[in-house]
Amino acid sequence: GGTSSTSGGSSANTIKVGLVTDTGGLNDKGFNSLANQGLQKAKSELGIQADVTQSTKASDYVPNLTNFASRGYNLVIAVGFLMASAVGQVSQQYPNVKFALIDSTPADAKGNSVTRSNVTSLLFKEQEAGALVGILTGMLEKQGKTPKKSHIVGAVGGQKIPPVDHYIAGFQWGVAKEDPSAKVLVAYSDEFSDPTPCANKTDTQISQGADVVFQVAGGCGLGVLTEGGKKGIYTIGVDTDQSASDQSVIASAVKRVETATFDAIKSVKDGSFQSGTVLFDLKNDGVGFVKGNLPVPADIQTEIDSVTNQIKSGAVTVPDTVKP
Amino acid sequence: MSTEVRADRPAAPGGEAPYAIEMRHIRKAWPGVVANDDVNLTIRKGEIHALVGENGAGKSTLMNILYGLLKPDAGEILINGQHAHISGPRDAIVRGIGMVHQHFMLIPVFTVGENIVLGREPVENGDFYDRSEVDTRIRALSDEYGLHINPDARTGDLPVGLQQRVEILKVLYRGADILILDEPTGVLTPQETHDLFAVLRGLVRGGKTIIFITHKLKEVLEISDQVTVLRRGKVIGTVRTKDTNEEEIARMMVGREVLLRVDKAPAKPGAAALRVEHLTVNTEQGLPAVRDVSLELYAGEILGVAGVEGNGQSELVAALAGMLKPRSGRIWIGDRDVTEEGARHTRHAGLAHIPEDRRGAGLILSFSIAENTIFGHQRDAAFALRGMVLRLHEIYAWARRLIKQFDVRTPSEETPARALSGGNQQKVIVAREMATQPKVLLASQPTRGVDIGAIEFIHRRIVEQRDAGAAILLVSAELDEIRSLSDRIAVMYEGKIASIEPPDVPEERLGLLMTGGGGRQTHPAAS
Amino acid sequence: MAILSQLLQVLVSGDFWQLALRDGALLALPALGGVLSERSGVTNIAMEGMMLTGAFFSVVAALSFHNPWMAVIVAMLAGGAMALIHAFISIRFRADQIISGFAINIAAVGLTTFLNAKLSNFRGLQQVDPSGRLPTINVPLLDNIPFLGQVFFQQNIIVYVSLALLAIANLVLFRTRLGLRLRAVGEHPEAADTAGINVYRLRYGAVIMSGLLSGLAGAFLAIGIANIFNDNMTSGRGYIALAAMIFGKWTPWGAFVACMIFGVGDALAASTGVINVPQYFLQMVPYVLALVVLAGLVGRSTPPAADGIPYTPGGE
Amino acid sequence: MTASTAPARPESEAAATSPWVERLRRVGRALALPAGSVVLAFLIGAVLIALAGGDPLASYEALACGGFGISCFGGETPALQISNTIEFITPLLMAGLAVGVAFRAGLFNIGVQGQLILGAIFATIVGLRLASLPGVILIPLLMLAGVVGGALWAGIVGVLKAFTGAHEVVTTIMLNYVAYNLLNYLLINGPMQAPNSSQISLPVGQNAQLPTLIPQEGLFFGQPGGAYHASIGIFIALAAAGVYAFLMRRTALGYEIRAVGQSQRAARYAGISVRRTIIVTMLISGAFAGLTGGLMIAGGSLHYLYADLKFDTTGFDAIAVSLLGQNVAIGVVLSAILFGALHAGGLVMQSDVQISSHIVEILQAVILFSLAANFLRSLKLRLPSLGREPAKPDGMEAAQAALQAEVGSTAAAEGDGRA
Ligand SMILES: Nc1ncnc2c1ncn2[C@@H]1O[C@H](COP(=O)(O)OP(=O)(O)OP(=O)(O)O)[C@@H](O)[C@H]1O
Ligand SMILES: Nc1ncnc2c1ncn2[C@@H]1O[C@H](COP(=O)(O)OP(=O)(O)OP(=O)(O)O)[C@@H](O)[C@H]1O
Ligand SMILES: [Mg+2]
Ligand SMILES: [Mg+2]
Repeated sequence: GGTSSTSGGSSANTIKVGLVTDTGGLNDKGFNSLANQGLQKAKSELGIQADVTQSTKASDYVPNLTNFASRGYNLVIAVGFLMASAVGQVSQQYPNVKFALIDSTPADAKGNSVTRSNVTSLLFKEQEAGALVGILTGMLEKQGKTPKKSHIVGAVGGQKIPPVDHYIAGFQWGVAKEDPSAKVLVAYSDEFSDPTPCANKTDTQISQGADVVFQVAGGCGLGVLTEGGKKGIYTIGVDTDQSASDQSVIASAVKRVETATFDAIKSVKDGSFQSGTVLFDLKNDGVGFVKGNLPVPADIQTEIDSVTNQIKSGAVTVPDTVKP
Repeated sequence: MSTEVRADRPAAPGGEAPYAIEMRHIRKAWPGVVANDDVNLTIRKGEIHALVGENGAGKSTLMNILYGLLKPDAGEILINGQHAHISGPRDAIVRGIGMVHQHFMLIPVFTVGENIVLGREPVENGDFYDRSEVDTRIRALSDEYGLHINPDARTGDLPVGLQQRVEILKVLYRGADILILDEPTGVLTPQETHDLFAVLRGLVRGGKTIIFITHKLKEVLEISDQVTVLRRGKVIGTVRTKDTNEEEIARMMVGREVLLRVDKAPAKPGAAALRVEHLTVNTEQGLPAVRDVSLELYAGEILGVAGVEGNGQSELVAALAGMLKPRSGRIWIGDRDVTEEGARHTRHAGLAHIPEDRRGAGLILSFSIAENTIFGHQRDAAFALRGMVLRLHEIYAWARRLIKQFDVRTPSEETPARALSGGNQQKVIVAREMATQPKVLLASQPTRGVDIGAIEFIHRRIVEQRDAGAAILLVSAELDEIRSLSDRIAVMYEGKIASIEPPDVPEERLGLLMTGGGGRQTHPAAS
Repeated sequence: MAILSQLLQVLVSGDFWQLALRDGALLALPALGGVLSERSGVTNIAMEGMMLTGAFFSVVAALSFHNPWMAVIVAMLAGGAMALIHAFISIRFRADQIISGFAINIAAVGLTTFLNAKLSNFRGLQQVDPSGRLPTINVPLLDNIPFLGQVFFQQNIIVYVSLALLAIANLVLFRTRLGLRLRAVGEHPEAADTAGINVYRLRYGAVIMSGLLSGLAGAFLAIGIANIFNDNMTSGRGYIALAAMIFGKWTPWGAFVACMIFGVGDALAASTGVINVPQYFLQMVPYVLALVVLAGLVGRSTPPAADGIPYTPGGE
Repeated sequence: MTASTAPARPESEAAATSPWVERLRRVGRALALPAGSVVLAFLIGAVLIALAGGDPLASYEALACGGFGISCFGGETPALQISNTIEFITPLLMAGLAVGVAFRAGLFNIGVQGQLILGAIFATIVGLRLASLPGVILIPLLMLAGVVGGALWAGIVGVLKAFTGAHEVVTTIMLNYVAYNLLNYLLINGPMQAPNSSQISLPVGQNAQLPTLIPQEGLFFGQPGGAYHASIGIFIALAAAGVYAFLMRRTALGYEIRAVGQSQRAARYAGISVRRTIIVTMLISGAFAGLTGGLMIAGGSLHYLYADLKFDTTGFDAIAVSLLGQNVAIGVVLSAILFGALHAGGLVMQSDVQISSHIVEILQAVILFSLAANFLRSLKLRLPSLGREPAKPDGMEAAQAALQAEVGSTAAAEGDGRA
């Protein structure tokens, strides 16, 4: 027998953490991958036992969560909005196991959000990160510093789900704030994996005049970045700093899933776990703006900083629903 | 018998001259069957050597070994006195062996020219297929051997006689010295057979050696110099043709006396069981095939349909069986108009059909014999409760009965039909179609490719059916079969009934009628 | 009416047709591979898997060599290796070719996903930098022709390769000795064998060709269009190519026409922002169109007579 | 009749004593090959796992634990693992039958995924609309709706094939994509999207959910009842396999389906309407597929429709299941169990021994290769011919030779008698 399979059980003070990916899998270059990075960091820094299961179908979610929960794992991490009701279900059956749900609150059978005393929801205010890249884009447009000076920009989402729409809503808001005349084209690829549809959507947006395109489609969205580069426009990355992906990336709207995951694990380890919702936003550095391959002019940087402060202070609130 | 032809040739090999072919101690086993068991065969140069035996005796297997298609389990082959290691047809071709296979090796969608040159294609500019060169070469070859054919015709569109010609041209094109012909006359008309024999004699005169497989003993006597008889994988013996006769060969083949003639009482025709009025039928491709045919078939008679293949017989039968919709005209079985009814209801009206294509239509080869014995009757009350649930017990009992009655040689009724020899496959069909005591029986080429033992058996059954009151339409390319079984003979030519003749009509007159009353049959591709 | 004029606006744009041709040419490669394989008598539903394998290894190679041509070669070899397995199992072992093809597709998903995780330590392989990408070639002078220039002469190099391969394959298949023999082997292997043609060699060759072409398509997808490898990124294109091959009645140009229908479909799907039809209905259009065309105009497609039937000399 | 007056031949007695032995032997032989292929595949898989740096034995222990609840060392609850496996088997089995029916008629139905989606859509609509009906009425209605949805979708394929000859591989693939887009339309800001969610519908109500095998309240084998999702859906699927077996082996329709699959020409000769049979077969195939969709909604762990169903691979895995099971009911059941167990086991294997669950896909492929290529038989065939000595006739051969001799002499006797 294997060493880990026989000894996994019960050495008293190592805590056991299981992570269940959604169907995107660990190689998704998006939140599954980031959550795993957080988990691996916790493993090496906190000495926990860290196990991962990849879901290949939506019908795997509940069995996978149950598998960890039934074996007395201390914390089960569910990655992704699509697992909301699965977590709602399993967390109720295993009140002694702690759950962390990334990007959503647990839901009941009807899809209504519920509170569970053993679940922490790691939510991100993606709209705040979206707003900052929107500010950058809007200012560039206003000042005529974009490749085509067209006052048309685009956003390509993976699927129409809240985390994606939050980003896009913030982006719309930021662009409109700086350049009210600018138009924001929005498209969804229905894909998080195959980059071609995203590249194609980008192509169309470019032919409609867009000269800055924001990708919000994970692995698919990398197609946005390279297509944009090929066609000589600016692009904006998502989730992590993607400036290395293509020369065209002028900034990235980031969301620190790895940090959130790590923190959640740490809270279980040191006993400070709290159920309910943990919000990651600009204020706690859970989301943010990262520069890319374009030097940001001082005036724009100033504006970004000031909006950041306004958001942090609560002076302005960024909307989280996409305007049609 | 053409004794003068035989006189042309040496009766024995010239002194030391090596044999063209020597096969020694050949053994080949299939799962469950030893197809060739220590077979020795010697063929002299320049002779026509007939190879005969019942279905499954191992003739094709032996020749496929010689041609390199099969590897023997044991044994050796000498060609012109030299040991030959033949590991594939290419080796055989190189050594001057050519083979016309029992089942045509022609690609229907290719042109005649493409089929003939395949494997040795003339090319130009590198690898481009040189069509004009192909045409020239084939015309030259055609002229040399008197085998005329249009190289640009699509092979699948040709009648079998011409396809046979393509097969022979293929072999000649490759310059073969030793020709193996596996049942070349099985599908030919007497006229075509006659033509073929003329060609073979010409080839032998030109120095070629021929191995000839057939089930027709008359042909053996007519064309060969030597006969080798195989039975169940073993050589029974080789005899000189001029020292033997049909009865002896038949006895060697079957191991007992065989009745070569059908004994039958005169017909006692009753009422019309099948009536056809002004029937016009097109082929599946929409070409006219049957033109305005009217006929009446009476209970208790056998009406033979003679004709060169491709003159509408197949389509006539298909239309009568409800498999092909007629363009116009009407068909009655008894008093029931079945013109529009389709195969299922035509069957219910009392028609049975032994199809010409037994492996493609008459049987499902992967089904067991039992399943095949209800083919077409799977919804009959006797075999299916309310036409839905199969009554397996009855079906097996039924199958066992037919197997016994019709002497089908099989290990069990659960054996797949594929595992049976051709003759036994045919028996399963005959058994099934006769067992329902049909009012009308369409028998299309009922003994094609079947050995003489089985032919005798099937002929007896057909006569028994007639005597039991069935109306039988017999379509056959065998004039002997037609003449010995029929009470009346209808000759089809170009889709029409050219004439209806009595059974003792002279063969010459039949031949004449079959070819349009005189001139040689022609096909547009044979030019 | 508004929709019609929007549609018209899309249909006259060079961007649209440029995209349609690119995606059509992408699909045409595996479809052509399928044509060759099935013409030789080996049923091939494994283009999906061979393409995915090609895509993966092209990225691996592009990342290590920074040279798209090396990557193309590696991708073709990878696709060819998968095809070799299919050929070996189908021809040597006379397997059910649908099972074997299907197994290739499953294996390709497992293999590439597994290796992707292994090689990238669960982060996914990196983006391919420009030095490793297949270039777009603007044909001098011709690319300036209005509309046509953009559609036909500003394309990725593989688009030109794909079109050239179609023409060459058509010529080889129908005008040369090799083609005649290949078709003979697919129609009636016994006839070919008895004519002294090596059935097995031709079949191996054709199946491996299908792997090389599918691998090339995978490389085009991964380092010509996407510049990245993501798990399962072929997302059914191999099956679409399979459909196109049958739709096109097992001829190179027929398959290409079918591929173009799907290429146009891809381009339409990308135009959702422009044409005011619910996105998902617009995306159905190519498939419904294909159904209608197939049912109405194309009708029955008959495969080569020996397609899918393993060959055993002498029926052994 | 001459033959009927001939004395009873000994081989008919031999045949009468042996059918059971023969049948057993045949079943044994039929099972030996797939079983051997699976074993061989696992051996090859072990090498692959070792190459990938894993421990084959530990991996297989985890696989067996996840699949069958045996050899569990990681604190798993065997009953729960079995429940999970059953949950995965159910749709695979059902969909495998759908593929199998079509294969029997010579049709390659790659469209089970699309048909299953239509079935799930129809089932969900009924489950939501008629939520107030009692379960005994609602559940059958929901299943029926699934059947109708699937049959409708597959029926298009059948009709096109029968009347225009349109190749089913093309039409099924096309209809899959149409179904995916339809699903997206309904669930993404569309008429079926649940009010407070996206990309999913509301779940069907309690009355529309299949009873689970283990009560949902209380503790069972140390786990809450609610953790066990295996439902009586498995019995529905098994019953469907029974129906399938009966249909194929015992009904005239099954006979006709098989005949059409083997030779359309022959079927026409026998008066079987090929068109009608093709359409009926596709309807049945679609019905099985649609029922799969119904089972996914009414059984399983999620009772709602979700857009990701288009990325679900059940309809494709079913092709492998059907092929591995050689399209016979018992084979499909066994291979669905194998594939379901492999899937469930793969999930546990990854968490237990850190071997990617994608190894399972490679394993599945190797099983298929090994089955299709029949490596085993090739090995066996090669053995006797090692020595140049020709093989001795085995029992069957000897029996057949005896039979032939016997028949020959009987026939000869007849001939003599007449002469
Ligand atoms: N491919 C095969 N597999 C198994 N058995 C075979 C195969 N080919 C031939 N046989 C068997 O070998 C024996 C000899 O067959 P063969 O074809 O040589 O007979 P034949 O003398 O040519 O008969 P026919 O006159 O019907 O053509 C038969 O019992 C046949 O069933
Ligand atoms: N040719 C056929 N091919 C396939 N299925 C058929 C065919 N004919 C009938 N069936 C099926 O079998 C069922 C029972 O057959 P039916 O009762 O129609 O037989 P019948 O009484 O002999 O024919 P009919 O009623 O047309 O005279 C039919 O309802 C139909 O479903
Ligand atoms: Mg023979
Ligand atoms: Mg009736």
